[in-house]
Amino acid sequence: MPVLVRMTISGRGCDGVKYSYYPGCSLCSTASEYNLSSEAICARLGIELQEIPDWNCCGATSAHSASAYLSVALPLRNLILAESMGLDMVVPCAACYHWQRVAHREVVEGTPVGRKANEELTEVMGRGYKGTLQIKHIMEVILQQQVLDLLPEKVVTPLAGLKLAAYYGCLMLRPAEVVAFDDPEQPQSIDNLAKALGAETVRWSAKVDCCGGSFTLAESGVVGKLTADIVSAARRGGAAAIVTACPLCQANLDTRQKENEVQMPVFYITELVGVALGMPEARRWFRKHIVDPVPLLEELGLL
Amino acid sequence: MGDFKPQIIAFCCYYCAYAAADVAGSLRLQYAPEVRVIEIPCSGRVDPVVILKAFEEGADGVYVAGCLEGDCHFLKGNIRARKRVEYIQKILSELGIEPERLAMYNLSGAQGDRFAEIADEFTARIKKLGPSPVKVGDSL
Amino acid sequence: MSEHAGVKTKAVGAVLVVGGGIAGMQAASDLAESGFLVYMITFDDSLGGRMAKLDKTFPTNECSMCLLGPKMTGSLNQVNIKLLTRAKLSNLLGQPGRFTAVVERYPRYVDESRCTGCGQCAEVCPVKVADEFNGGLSQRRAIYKQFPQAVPNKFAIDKENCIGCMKCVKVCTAKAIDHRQQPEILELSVGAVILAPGFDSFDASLLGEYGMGYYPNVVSNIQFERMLSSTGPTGGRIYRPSDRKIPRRVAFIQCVGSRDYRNKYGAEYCSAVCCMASVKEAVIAKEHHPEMEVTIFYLDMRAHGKNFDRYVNRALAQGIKLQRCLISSVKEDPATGNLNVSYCEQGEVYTADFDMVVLGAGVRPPGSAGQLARSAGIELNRYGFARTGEFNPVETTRPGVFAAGGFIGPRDIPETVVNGSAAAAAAAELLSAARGSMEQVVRYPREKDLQNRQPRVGVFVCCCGSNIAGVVDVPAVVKYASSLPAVVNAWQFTYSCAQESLQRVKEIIEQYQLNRVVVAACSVRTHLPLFRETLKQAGLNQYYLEMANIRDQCSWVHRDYPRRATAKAKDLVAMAVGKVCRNQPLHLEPVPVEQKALVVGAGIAGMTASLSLADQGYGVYLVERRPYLGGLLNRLYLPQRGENPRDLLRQKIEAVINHPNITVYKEAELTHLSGRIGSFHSTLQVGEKTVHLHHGVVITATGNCEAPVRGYLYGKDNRVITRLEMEKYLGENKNIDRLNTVVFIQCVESRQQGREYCSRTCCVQTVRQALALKELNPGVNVYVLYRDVRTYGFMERDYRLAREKGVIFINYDLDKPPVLRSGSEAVDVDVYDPACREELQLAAELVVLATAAVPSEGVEKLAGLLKIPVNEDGFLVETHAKLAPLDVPAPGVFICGAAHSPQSIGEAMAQGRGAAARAATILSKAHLLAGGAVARVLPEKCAACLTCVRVCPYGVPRIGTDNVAEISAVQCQGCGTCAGACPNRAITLEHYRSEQLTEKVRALFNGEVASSG
Amino acid sequence: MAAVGLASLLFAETGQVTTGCYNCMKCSSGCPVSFAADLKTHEVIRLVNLNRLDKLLKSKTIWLCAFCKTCKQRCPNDIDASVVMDWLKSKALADGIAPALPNIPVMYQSFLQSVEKLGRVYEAGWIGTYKIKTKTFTQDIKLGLKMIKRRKIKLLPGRIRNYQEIRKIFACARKNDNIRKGL
Ligand SMILES: Cc1cc2nc3c(=O)[nH]c(=O)nc-3n(C[C@H](O)[C@H](O)[C@H](O)COP(=O)(O)OP(=O)(O)OC[C@H]3O[C@@H](n4cnc5c(N)ncnc54)[C@H](O)[C@@H]3O)c2cc1C
Ligand SMILES: Cc1cc2nc3c(=O)[nH]c(=O)nc-3n(C[C@H](O)[C@H](O)[C@H](O)COP(=O)(O)OP(=O)(O)OC[C@H]3O[C@@H](n4cnc5c(N)ncnc54)[C@H](O)[C@@H]3O)c2cc1C
Ligand code: SF4
Ligand code: SF4
Ligand code: SF4
Ligand code: SF4
Ligand code: SF4
Ligand code: SF4
Ligand code: SF4
Ligand code: SF4
Repeated sequence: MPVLVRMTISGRGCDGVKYSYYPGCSLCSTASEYNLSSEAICARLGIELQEIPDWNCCGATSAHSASAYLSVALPLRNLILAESMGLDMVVPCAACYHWQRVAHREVVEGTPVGRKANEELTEVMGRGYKGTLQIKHIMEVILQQQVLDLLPEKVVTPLAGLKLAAYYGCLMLRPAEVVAFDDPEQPQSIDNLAKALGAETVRWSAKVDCCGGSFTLAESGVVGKLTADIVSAARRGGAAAIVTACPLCQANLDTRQKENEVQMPVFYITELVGVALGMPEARRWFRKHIVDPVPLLEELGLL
Repeated sequence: MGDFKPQIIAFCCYYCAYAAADVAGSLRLQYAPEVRVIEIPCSGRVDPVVILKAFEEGADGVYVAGCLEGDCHFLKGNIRARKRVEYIQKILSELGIEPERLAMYNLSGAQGDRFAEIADEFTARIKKLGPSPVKVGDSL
Repeated sequence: MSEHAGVKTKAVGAVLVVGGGIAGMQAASDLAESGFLVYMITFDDSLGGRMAKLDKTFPTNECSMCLLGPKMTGSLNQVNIKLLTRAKLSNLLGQPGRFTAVVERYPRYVDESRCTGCGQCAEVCPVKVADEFNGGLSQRRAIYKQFPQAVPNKFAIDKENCIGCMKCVKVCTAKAIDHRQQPEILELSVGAVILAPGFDSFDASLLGEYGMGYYPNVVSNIQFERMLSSTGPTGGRIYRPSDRKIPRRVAFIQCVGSRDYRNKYGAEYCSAVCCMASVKEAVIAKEHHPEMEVTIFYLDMRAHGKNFDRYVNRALAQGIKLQRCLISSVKEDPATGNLNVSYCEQGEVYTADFDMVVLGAGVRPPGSAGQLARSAGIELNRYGFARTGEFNPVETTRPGVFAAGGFIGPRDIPETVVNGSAAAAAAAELLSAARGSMEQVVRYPREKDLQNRQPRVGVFVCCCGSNIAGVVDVPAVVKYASSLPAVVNAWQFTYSCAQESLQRVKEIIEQYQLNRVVVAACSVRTHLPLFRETLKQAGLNQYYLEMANIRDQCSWVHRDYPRRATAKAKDLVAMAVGKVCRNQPLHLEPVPVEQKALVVGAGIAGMTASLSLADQGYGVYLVERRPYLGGLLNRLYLPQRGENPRDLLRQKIEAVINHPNITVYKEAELTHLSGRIGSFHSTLQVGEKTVHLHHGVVITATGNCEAPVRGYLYGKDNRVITRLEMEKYLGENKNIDRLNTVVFIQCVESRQQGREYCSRTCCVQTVRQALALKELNPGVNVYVLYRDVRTYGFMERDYRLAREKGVIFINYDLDKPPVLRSGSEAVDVDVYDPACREELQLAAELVVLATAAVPSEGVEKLAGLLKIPVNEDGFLVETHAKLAPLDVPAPGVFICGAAHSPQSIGEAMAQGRGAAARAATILSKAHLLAGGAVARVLPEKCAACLTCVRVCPYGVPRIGTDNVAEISAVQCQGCGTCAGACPNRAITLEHYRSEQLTEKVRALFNGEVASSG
Repeated sequence: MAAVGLASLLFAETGQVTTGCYNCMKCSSGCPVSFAADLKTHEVIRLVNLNRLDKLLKSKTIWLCAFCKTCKQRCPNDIDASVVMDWLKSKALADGIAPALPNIPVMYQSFLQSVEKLGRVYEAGWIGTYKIKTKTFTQDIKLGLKMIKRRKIKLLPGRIRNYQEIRKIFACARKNDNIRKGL
């Protein structure tokens, strides 16, 4: 980590980097802190996000189980909206990212479902999807070289002393041929970004394990076991907190820790970027967590 | 017995023990300097006369080193050698020479470490046994 | 060979061999020994290839290096093999028979003719980099030797990492280092090219789920081999990289990067060696640490080779656990470094904790394959290996360019050696007209007759720079040596092996009228041939030389005791002097060779061997006891990898019958054989007639047949048939569309008590038959009940195709075989399916039994006649399971085809051709040289006790007409076992006679002064 | 036993070549929910290939699959069992087979109902629906309150502007997918 120089707030930004922004349902409810932090840090880094007007739910964790068609058609509407904005799409939610990319691929590859959905949406919306968009996870956007180059001057509070377990979960990385922006088995992007912020990440093996996703309601027992395994693996790895880039993962890990154990904060990576950029509103994001991360950050002098 | 420097002869098969001694060399493994190697084409070549002659001349210890069992370059020479060594050991004990002064070892041509180990091991054994009774008899 | 006709007259009698692994060396030595000049180029600094990295080899657990060492030095010392290291083929111009090979040679920056391999340079070199030879588990310097036994035993500089500090140059007193060496481009004129660049290992760190490269205690199989090796990074000790503790629980994970259809990292084929490699590594690890618990996670145990199943069964008996389940991922407990593996058994998922995990990483085409293919103008197959035919395994797409070894596809050492020989035969067929035209024959001055002269010994003591002189007091040794009886004088050399020193030795021999020489220097293993050569050039018999190893076995290993090292050096010199005085000149006597072959058995192997030898210009007698040629091939119908066995059969029979060099005897049996290598006399019974033949070699190709079946209602219900019956049925395609359900049962009579081996061809044949069924009748239900599916190598693809087409494979256990009942509509087959934990009832209109392959009838009798050992299964036993798969202990006799072990047609053809190459090393010579260090009988002492007859591993001694033992000098291998065993001391082993050995002993004790000094 | 039926149907509708499976059990040993599954993942694939729809549709496993794609990621034969499970779920609902884990389909349905109505998910609404349908009111009450306090679950629904388009999409889905009851 290079020595960081404290800079005035109005530093250089990534001028001209503009995206259409798809927050998705979770970020408007259970993961609102993810939304707030994503928007805030992008603004600070000079990445312009334009929310897609009138976006709809991508169907995420449920549509596929009922209808393969629906799981493509719902996200496709968002793609069409974004395409008409002429801006590549940024998605913070891993599940939404996954499904938006699936829909894109089905259309571009002209699979039966993709073709059908595009035809019918053309009818419904008066225009179809041409397949010109790039759909990026917010991690990808921050990990672009030009953004990374900015970090040394923008980071005012290097996350020194913060030992993190970087947790990726399922949908951001799998299946590799749809969502590949990192190694599907030993991903490093969150680790790399966390390190670029001055934090330390631990070696652990539960990075890509499944947290139980949407079963938190229907099969809380299953989710309880899976999250317990992940949290305890992080703990054995020596981490003080977990960092994710998925609202489902964060929610499961944050809410389903065993009551009789020391609770481990679970961050969104964007929140940590915010902390490192010295954004005072971070405290507001943390109020939304079930396991309060503030004591840890204060202890380390990061807040 | 402190300055007893035993004289030890090792009959080494060209394909394994002799090769292993070379490997020990290229790895610079240090071992007891008492051993004198005599190269033979196969451990199966050793015959009672040569070994007994060595004791007669004053060797404090003799060992035969051949390939690992099943590995003999000439199929079964090392098995024959082992049998022969066992037979000569019997003769030695009848002659009043400790049969432990004669041994058979098996090692592969890559086992430089084992070669050095054997040299040390056998030298230590002979040092413990002291000079050969043949020799002691001589000096009387 | 028709496409080559016409070039023969102008052909060049030299062959380029690319690759210095075992395949390349085998091809090169077969060719060099049969009259061709060979250029061998290899990327590496040393010969050896992959085998040099292995600790032991399955299924005999023989030390890999012990096998390889003599092979490497042999290749280096063969005058007709010109070895170029750090070289690659960059272009190949011209026609078969007359190519110009453009070879790029990269500098070693070390002059090979000067480097003594002392290693002082490496000691001072400040650069340390990961040692790729040890899988990165240790470090080496920028100037280095790949491995301790490297051949040539010379150092080389890795320029990429060298910082140019020149420390090495300063320390190298041999002045061997030249940092300014430049790459060279050579144009070689050759008649044929053999490509043997081997294969690479799959980089298992690409599959992150297994954690290699992330978790320190996950290693690859090659890294584990290096750990097991006593010259490896851990000196043969197994420990966990994280904490250097001995692992107590070790898991092996199979099929890593093989049999994988999923993404860019996977390979569809089976890597064919990793199952056995893991079993072997497990066995050896357990030998090191008996308390170690080893589990191998696998899917199908591919133990399809000769004696492999036995090996696996022994491993099981030793407590190695085989768990059928491929592993999804390895998890590490970062606190302990332990590794967690989950596996599924009988519908339950268990998690087990291990201290170390070894990944059975598969094989990949050599990294250089693309470049090499472009340069050589050949095509690669879909997997990036050389494209060769099912029935032409060594022929590439470019005539005159052949492939061998791992480059053809994943295979083990014996198969590699077989291909090496087969490729040599292919080249020799093409170039037979030019045989001998480029061969280099060295001429020496007339040998002086010194038989009855008093010994006049000259001793040359080497300093080897400071390698010897740095520890041993060389002048003292020189002084001592010159004081020994019979020694005329002793001389000191800085580097005895330097060209100018050798010249000087010759002059001294002349000047001082020396008749015996002792060189006190390094090892006979590396330097004896060089000094023998010098003696021959000086007109002395080469056996008048002795060496004393005062470097590798003295100065290097007693650094801390210079005085005692000096004493030892003196002793060793005295012993050498003692012996050399007793040495006798030995001469190699030429014995004539009858340049014809007898081939027994006219199956595909025998026919292929006959055609190869006939194309090479030798007469062949082909003996077949049946009234027709082709053996079991007559009963195969279905195409194999696109090639039709019916066409093959027709073509080969036609070629054999029409070949002017081949005489066929049908309905004939060999009844008597006498003579020796180079000159056998045999008697055939041909119908009523008796025929006498005279020939130089025998090739045995008696093949196999289908084992009789007991059980499974065979013979009782005609809806149960054997796999050969099924071939015919499918070939004739009658009523196949009427079938609803067909069940195949695998391993019938194979792999069980009494027949503990795999018949190798049945799994593949079944898959082929199932596919053919599905093709002829897509609606048919096909079930294959198997124990392990052994579609090794590229045949894995057929297995996948069969599944895709809907063939259902059901695994059964030997304890719970399928049960058959005759019903009126169908044969009911009950089988338990572990893949869904249910008993299934299948109603089959046809049940096909995968019957075992057994040796042809009467093979023991023939083997007895030819002195070929037979194993408990009736297959013929080769000299060396690994390096001499086609030779047998009896000199001049070779084996090939299914008589050796069950094998496919293509494999039998490779063996047939390989056996021809082996035979040609004898037939190509008008005379064999016999004698040298061999056993000799003193008839007056022999009591005809038969001891020697019993103990000789090669069956050489026989009791002759005058009732004393006779040992044929041509056949004797010189092991000395008989000499050691003879109770009457009637046998001497020349050059190692008892008085020579005792003289060494005596000299040691006469030199008591030295020892104590 | 006709072995080809179900597998070919699945291939036609999902593109999954289930017959490619060689029973290596990687999927099962890596599946995060296998500890709770009655049929292990590879057994599901095997039963598809053996044409055993009856047993499959009654299993818990098809509902339990978390769609994590671990199996798909590592299957050497490139089989996506999660897609197979989805297909079987839909089939079970379409065929009116009582789900072995009834809460899960209700959860999916509640979620989708919300999407169909509003174009987006309305957490309080769909969770409420789910709880009423599954009679699991008391479960996770404490957690729910925490979420509401932190403004993580909004109590009032919002609807997208062109919600009609979403309804049409659902209509198309009903028309296209043969699994109407599932929606
Ligand atoms: C882990 C493991 C364990 C094994 N254990 C056993 C065992 O116990 N028993 C057994 O029978 N088999 C075993 N095998 C298989 C055995 O290693 C191979 O069968 C054998 O080494 C193949 O020999 P080769 O000569 O074809 O290739 P290699 O040994 O790979 O030699 C190829 C040579 O060619 C050189 N080369 C490559 N490309 C070029 C080029 N373009 N130009 C010039 N030179 C080139 C290379 O440098 C190398 O020296 C094992 C394999 C593995 C991976
Ligand atoms: C049941 C079965 C099914 C097979 N299916 C396949 C397959 O589908 N695909 C495949 O690639 N391979 C298959 N094989 C292997 C195939 O048989 C061999 O690869 C091939 O036939 C071996 O050729 P060969 O010349 O070594 O032996 P064989 O073909 O057996 O020929 C040996 C010949 O030697 C003769 N002979 C034997 N003893 C004597 C004697 N004492 N004197 C004179 N002549 C003698 C025999 O009469 C015979 O003609 C199968 C083998 C078996 C047993
Ligand atoms: S002779 Fe020179 S180059 Fe060769 S090993 Fe010795 S120091 Fe190195
Ligand atoms: S010049 Fe290069 S090889 Fe020689 S010592 Fe220096 S770094 Fe090593
Ligand atoms: S089945 Fe084939 S690829 Fe898999 S480990 Fe065994 S030999 Fe290697
Ligand atoms: S002959 Fe002498 S100089 Fe040459 S390598 Fe041997 S000991 Fe060294
Ligand atoms: S069926 Fe044949 S090839 Fe397959 S495992 Fe059994 S004996 Fe071996
Ligand atoms: S020396 Fe060996 S090979 Fe020769 S006859 Fe004696 S025992 Fe046989
Ligand atoms: S991982 Fe794939 S091939 Fe293996 S059992 Fe599962 S579905 Fe079959
Ligand atoms: S997708 Fe379903 S079946 Fe596959 S591993 Fe995940 S939970 Fe198991």
